[in-house]
Amino acid sequence: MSPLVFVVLAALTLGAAVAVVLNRNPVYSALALVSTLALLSCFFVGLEAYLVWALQLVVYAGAIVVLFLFVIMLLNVQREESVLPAPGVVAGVGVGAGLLALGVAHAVTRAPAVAMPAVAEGYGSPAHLARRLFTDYLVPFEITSVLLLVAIVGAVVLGKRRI
Amino acid sequence: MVITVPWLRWIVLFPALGVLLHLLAGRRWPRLVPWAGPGVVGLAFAVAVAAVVRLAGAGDEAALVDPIYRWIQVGALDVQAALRVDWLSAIMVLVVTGIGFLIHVYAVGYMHDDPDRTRFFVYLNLFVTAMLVLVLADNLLVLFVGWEGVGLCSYLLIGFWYRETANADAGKKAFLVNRIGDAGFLLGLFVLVKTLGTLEIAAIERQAATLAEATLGGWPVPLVVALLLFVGATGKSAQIPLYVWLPDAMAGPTPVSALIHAATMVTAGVYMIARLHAVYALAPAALGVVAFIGAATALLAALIALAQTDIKRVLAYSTVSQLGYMFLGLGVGVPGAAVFHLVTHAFFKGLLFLGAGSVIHGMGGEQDMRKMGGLRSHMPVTFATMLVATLAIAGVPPLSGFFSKDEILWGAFAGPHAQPVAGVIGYVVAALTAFYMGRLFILTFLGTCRADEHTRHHIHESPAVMTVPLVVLAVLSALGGFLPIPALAERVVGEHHGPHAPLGVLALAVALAVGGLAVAWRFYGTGGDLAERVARAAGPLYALVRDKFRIDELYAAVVVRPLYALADLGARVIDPAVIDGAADGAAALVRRAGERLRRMQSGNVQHYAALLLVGALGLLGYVLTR
Amino acid sequence: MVPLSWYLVLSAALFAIGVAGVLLRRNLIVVFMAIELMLNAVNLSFVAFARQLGAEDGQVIVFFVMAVAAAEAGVGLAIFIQLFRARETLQADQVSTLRW
Amino acid sequence: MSASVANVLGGWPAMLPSLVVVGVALLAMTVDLVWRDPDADGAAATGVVGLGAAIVVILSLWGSQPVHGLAGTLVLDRFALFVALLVCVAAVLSICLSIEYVREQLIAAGDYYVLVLLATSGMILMGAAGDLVVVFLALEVMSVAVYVLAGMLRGDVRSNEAALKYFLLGAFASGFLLYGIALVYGATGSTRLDALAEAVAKGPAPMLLGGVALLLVGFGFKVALVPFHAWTPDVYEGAPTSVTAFMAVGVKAAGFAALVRVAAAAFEPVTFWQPLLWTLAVATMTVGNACALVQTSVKRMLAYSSIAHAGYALIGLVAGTAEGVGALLFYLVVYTFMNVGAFGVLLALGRSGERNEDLGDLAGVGLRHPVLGVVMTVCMLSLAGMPLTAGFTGKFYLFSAALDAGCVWLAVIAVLNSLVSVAYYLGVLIPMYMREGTRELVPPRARPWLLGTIVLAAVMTLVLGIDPAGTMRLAASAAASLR
Amino acid sequence: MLLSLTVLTPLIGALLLAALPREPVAGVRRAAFVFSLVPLACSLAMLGAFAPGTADFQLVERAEWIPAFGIAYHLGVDGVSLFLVVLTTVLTAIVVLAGFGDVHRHVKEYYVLFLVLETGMLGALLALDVFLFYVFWEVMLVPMYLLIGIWGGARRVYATVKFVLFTMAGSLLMLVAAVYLGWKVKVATGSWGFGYDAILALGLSPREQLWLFGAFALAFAIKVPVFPLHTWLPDAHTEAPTGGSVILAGVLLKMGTYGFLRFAFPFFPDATVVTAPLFLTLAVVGIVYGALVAVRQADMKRLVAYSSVSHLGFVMLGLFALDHTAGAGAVYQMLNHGVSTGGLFLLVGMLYERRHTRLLAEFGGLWAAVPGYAVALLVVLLASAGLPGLNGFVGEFLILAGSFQRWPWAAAAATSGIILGALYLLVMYQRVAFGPLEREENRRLADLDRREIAVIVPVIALCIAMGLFPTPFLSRIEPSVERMLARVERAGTPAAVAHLGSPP
Repeated sequence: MSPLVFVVLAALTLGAAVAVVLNRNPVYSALALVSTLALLSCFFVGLEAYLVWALQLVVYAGAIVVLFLFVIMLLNVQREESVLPAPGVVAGVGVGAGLLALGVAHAVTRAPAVAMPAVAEGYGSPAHLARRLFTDYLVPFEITSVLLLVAIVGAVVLGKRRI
Repeated sequence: MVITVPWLRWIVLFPALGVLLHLLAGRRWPRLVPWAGPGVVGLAFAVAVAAVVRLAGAGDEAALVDPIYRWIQVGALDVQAALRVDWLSAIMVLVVTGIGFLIHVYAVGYMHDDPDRTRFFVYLNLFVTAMLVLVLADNLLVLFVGWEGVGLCSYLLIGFWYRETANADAGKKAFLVNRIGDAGFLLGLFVLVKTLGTLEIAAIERQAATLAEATLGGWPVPLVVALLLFVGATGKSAQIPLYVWLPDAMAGPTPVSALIHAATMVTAGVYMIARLHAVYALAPAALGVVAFIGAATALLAALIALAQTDIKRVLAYSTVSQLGYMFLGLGVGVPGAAVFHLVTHAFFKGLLFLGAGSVIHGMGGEQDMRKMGGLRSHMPVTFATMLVATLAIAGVPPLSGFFSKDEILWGAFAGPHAQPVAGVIGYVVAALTAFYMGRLFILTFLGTCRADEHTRHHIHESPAVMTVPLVVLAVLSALGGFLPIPALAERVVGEHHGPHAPLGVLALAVALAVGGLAVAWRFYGTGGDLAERVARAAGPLYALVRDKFRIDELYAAVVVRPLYALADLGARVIDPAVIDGAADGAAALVRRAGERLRRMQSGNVQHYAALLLVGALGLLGYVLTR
Repeated sequence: MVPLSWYLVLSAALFAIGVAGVLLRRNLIVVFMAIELMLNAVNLSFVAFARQLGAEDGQVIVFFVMAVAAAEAGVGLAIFIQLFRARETLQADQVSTLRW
Repeated sequence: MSASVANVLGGWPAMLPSLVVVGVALLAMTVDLVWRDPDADGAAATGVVGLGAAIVVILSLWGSQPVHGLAGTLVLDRFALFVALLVCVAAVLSICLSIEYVREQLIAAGDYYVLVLLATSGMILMGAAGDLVVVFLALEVMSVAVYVLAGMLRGDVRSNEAALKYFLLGAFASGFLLYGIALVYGATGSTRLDALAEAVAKGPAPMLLGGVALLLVGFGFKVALVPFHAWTPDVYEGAPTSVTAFMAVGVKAAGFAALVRVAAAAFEPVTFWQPLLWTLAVATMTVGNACALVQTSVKRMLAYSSIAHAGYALIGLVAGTAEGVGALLFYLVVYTFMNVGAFGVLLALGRSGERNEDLGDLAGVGLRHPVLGVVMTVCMLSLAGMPLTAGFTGKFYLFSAALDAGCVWLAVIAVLNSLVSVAYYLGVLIPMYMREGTRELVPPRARPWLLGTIVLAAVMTLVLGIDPAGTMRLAASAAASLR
Repeated sequence: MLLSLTVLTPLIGALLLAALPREPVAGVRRAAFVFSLVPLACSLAMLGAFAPGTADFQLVERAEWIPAFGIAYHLGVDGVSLFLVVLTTVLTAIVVLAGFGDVHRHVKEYYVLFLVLETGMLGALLALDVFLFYVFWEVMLVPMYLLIGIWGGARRVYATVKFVLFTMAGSLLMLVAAVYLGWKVKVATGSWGFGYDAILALGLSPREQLWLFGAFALAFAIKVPVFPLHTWLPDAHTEAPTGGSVILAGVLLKMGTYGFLRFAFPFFPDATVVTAPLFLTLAVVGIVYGALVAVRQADMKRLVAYSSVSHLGFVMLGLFALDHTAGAGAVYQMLNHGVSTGGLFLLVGMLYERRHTRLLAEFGGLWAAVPGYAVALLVVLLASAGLPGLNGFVGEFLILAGSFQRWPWAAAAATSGIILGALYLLVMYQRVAFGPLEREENRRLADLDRREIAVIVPVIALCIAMGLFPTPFLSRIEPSVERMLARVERAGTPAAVAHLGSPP
């Protein structure tokens, strides 16, 4: 990915992210979120993570955000009277979040900026990923199944009207 | 030579058993009390006489000792509860048990109708027990047991008629003032323990040399000890500045006044100093203090006595005054004379009090001399015995007071530590004594009766059980001057053979006594209003004397009220406000911090998230800047 | 080629925007969206690191993160629905019965 | 680099405890489906029996050699077993505590027990994790289950609010945790804890340190360290009391287990981390105690007190020694029993549909219901750290570790905090014993499970206070297995 | 075995009592009394088995408790603790008997707590392991907290919370210090240890000594209580039920002074020597201050409570004089105070049972109504005031005479306390017993009944016996006191003191 493309994409991504936060209407926020996720997936392509790219679009942007939209619609949530709290609070949060970003950025950029090395053949391919997933990451994978079970039980328990 | 005599303890035990007997059986068999009360004292007297006989047979320097048991032993301090009879304590023990017995007998009559008679005899027996411990003690700590014990009994007996708050107050005052003295006494003991490691009187005498050299914080120990012990003596024997309790102590029943506040307890200080003459001999300066305090007390009390109208109060101040004489004697180095006066004073002052009691008894409780008069005809025995006593105390020869007083006064000029100024005061006091005693006697017995009709009707002579002791004491008061007391006492307290008083001096003393009585007669016996005129002429001075120089008020202002103010400061300010304030304040601080922190818990989930962010920033900041 | 650090800085910025969104927005669903933003920012870091290291672990982890996100979304949205049923609101600042 | 599936599975026993518990959860779910009993006692019974079996399994593994199985993602050492044992016991106690409560509150009973069991499996995995991803996922399993549990009183807005707050903040904190994992991954090239330890040994790198700091945020949230504690009082107060008990004992223990695992790998050198942990510990215990002091709701007070106790427990990590970790583990055990007892008494005070958690609701209970009184007294004394109760031996162990590590002032601050805590713990006894109360209670005998559980908790609190030596030995050997 | 029996029989009694039914109350009371007699018998057997003339710990028992920390169940008795143990068992039995009259609510619980309390007190007195001591020390606290809080007066909650917080404020720091000592043993020997001898064998630097002494001393000073840490005492005493007050004054306060002598002095001799002037000053201030404030109290219990402050000031003076005459006197005075102040509280309690007030203003002239009571009150008051021939005097005299050896000014100032002591006690006595009997309620008062006589006669007998025959006590106390002070005396050399000034 060339620097120019990166910068443009990054700007768009950040803009979309800010739109998620600043948009008055939750539906628009959700749409901005979809945009952000989609834009992010472009970086995954740039990083040669094709499977992740696909999943990002399908699972994340597709399934999860749709779930959001669904709930928003279901609950018919009104738009907020004002998007943001008092300017002082906003400034404070801005400073805090900025400091966080700066701090993390400071930490991660202290390492010498070397160009990314070339990767082996098949990097990011489903086969490779699957192999890792079922060997080194077998336990996490299994735990994920438990997690999803918990989520199902939980969502059912909380969601259903009568026991 | 010290002889072990294991039965000496019975002198103390008999009265103690009396206490127990009265406590246990007094309520069930009240008729036992009038017999047992004096009886046990009589038994003690008998044992004491036996002891004296034994002592007399053992040579001049001998002493009888009864080592009963080891009381306290810690480290080097070893306190034996032992009794010791030498000639000094022998004299005292005879006085205590002998006069004690007479007064017990008298009390049987005096307290005949009192519902609390049993309690009275419990106290009285207890007093005799304690007093005997005091005089027989071989060890200063044991002596102190008796010393405080008599104080306690004094407290109880003064407040015997406890329903009157004033009586209870007087008892309390007596105990507290005595305690002040006792604190001094204790300090003296501590110094002795520190210096010598013992409180055994004989051992202290043996180690006099060590004592003489010792210093405490730069002060010679003998001086310190002598003065501290003297503080104790001023309390017990009612000397300046601690005499104030004794006049109030007259609130007790009259036999008590006679026994405790005239004959025995109040002389404990005199006895103690005589007992420790070896220590005082090492501190001439202390002796000087003793002499002057004694003289000053004698004068002050005599002056106050001039203007009192309560018959017992006059006698009380007279007692204070006479005790002053004794201290004067001790101070000028004639302890034998002091002890002599102690004994004769016990006779005639005991008699005076008992006589006064008889008068009060006869007058139905009246104590104001202004409402008496002309009792001679109603109470002949009392009148006669009181006359003897008055002449004795006034110093009219050849009655006992003449001899003992003279020895002291002459000692002031010719004694080993002569204090002529004090001696002069002594002579002045002698004249004053004759005057106020004459006044008392005249107002009470002579002239016409000033009591109201009802009282006058009931005036009667006391029963034999009361008058017989009066007569016995009158005989003693009259003839006591011929007892060889000084010689006997000096076997213990060290001989003093100064020249006898020259005839001129004796004549002066007699003249002062007779003169005092004569002036009293002129004032009160001739029916004129001279007394009132003199009083009016003296004006405020008279009021000051009548109000006892306002010493009580002075003490209240200088000691009592500041003390209570301090106590209030503690009770109302320091404890609740300062200390608890600090503790509660700390608690409140934590609480307030909790309240403040709790307000951070606003309930808004985003605030919590913000807090979390702050924490994350803090952690990041820490790790990235370290 | 863009160096790793660019991705990481972008990731940090995204994360910060997400954090800001969590703190600022009143609508709880949007708040939750902001949390999704944070997760995605982290995902970017994972993938970038994976690329830098030449190993796929980072990508595998992203799968797990997605699963977690899905699980959380399921439960979280159920909680929101319950909340809305009870209170007729999804405003963060109106849910403060429990406090102090 | 990548191993074959067969190789990976060679270390399967490392999964055994959690597998058993997951299996029990599934069995319970099945039982609940088959046996259509609204009270779902079948599920509860399955849970209790199954957890009992899990405990047997755990104990049988105690003597075996440590297993680093499944490509190093799971570790079966004594530490893991100890944590597994602890959370299983906590889960059993929580279930027994809940039986009558669940029945009375008309909670979806089968799901309740299933979620407790699934959360327990997550907790076991947290203690056994050898990889940060496992830590993260296990933590999510536990958390998601507990979010739901917190909101299970469906008609109760407070329960819902608790679930909401816990969920939102939990997800938020998970983001930080995940970011921390990402940075650690970036710095070390792996998410394995042993790789992390190796990287740390090489010297401090900013990215690594930043990552560990963010990890600490995530764990700090779970164990409720100040300033990541703010959710605790609200969630504890709002959640169903039986769930609060489970959170207090289980979630906290598992959070600490994971924290200790990570700390063992990452907190080197000790001198670098000690001031930070010191500050966290002091802030946590102080804020917790100060706030607890001014509460009038016993439940909320216990919530703040759980914050304070997290501060005490952290002392074990501040010490940075095996002894300290042993003390921490022992303290977690102690804390489990005394908290179960305390929350159990609150449950016993409750009647269906009423919240009976204020100090005033305790009036006169101590003398009218001596069993409740004695249990509450024992638990409060233990929480306050009075001798002959477990709380005292636990604190003693912690203080000894702190002094051994030279942290004298930390111990002093901790005891000053204890003094504050004495005020409110013993304050609970004031209404219980020193005021008259007339409120009718459900007689404790009517709830045999609850009664039995709290009595057991009180007895254990006393046993651990009087004869702690055996459990201390277990904790010490568990701590020793970490390095 | 004997010591364990003494310590544990009350606890066993408490458990048995707890298992008994609540009703009939009379049966519960009788059972409690019997249970209180068992430890009394054990302690008397211990007294018989005690060999006088040696300073060592006797009848020692030891068993491992928490081996990982070298903590042992280690009991032993010496002259310092011997009579305090007997005092505890005697007072508990008396208090149980006294409780027949004034405890009518929750009788069973009352006695259960008392017996538990007794175990705590006995254990603290006999423990030779610092950890064990601390355990028993705290065990005392809880029953007393409840005793005051449940059976106390109107302000009982305030009083009992204050009591607990004050006490805990000190004792928690002592815990840290104790753990530090255990750790020092580990540093020195390789394994943790809290044994008495092991800690004595430590070579603590002077600076450490000062800190540790400070922690121990704070705990003990609050318990004593030393001015200005005493304000919990009047409240606790006033609000506590009679039995609580008796035990509080009779035994609990002694735990502080006992702790100084048993632990603080021998463990930290240099620090003891250095801080002695401070504590002497506080002791003297306490003597005078307590007595003065007592004078102004309107409530009898409060008055007696402040008198305790004053009396315990004497004990502190005796201890910090660091002289074995004074030390023996101090230990003796602990016993005396236990007997006489315990007796005072019993008597005040008897009055309270009858009139439900303790205000001095409500009384007066009681001698006429209840002469037996008045006599008993007089004797006990006088014992408390230190009248020679009664017990208080021996202790006070030894303390003052002993402390005068080295600290004449302190002793002299303290002597003023005996004047003030007489003042407040006589004020109290006068207001109660003397004066006119005006109030109708007071006129109808019943004199002591048989049970009350059985309660108070042992107290009076002890007052007299201990006043007249102190030697059997002192001969057992003194060698042990000497042993406790021996290290301090060695430390008191100028070289050691100079050494203390230097940095560690």
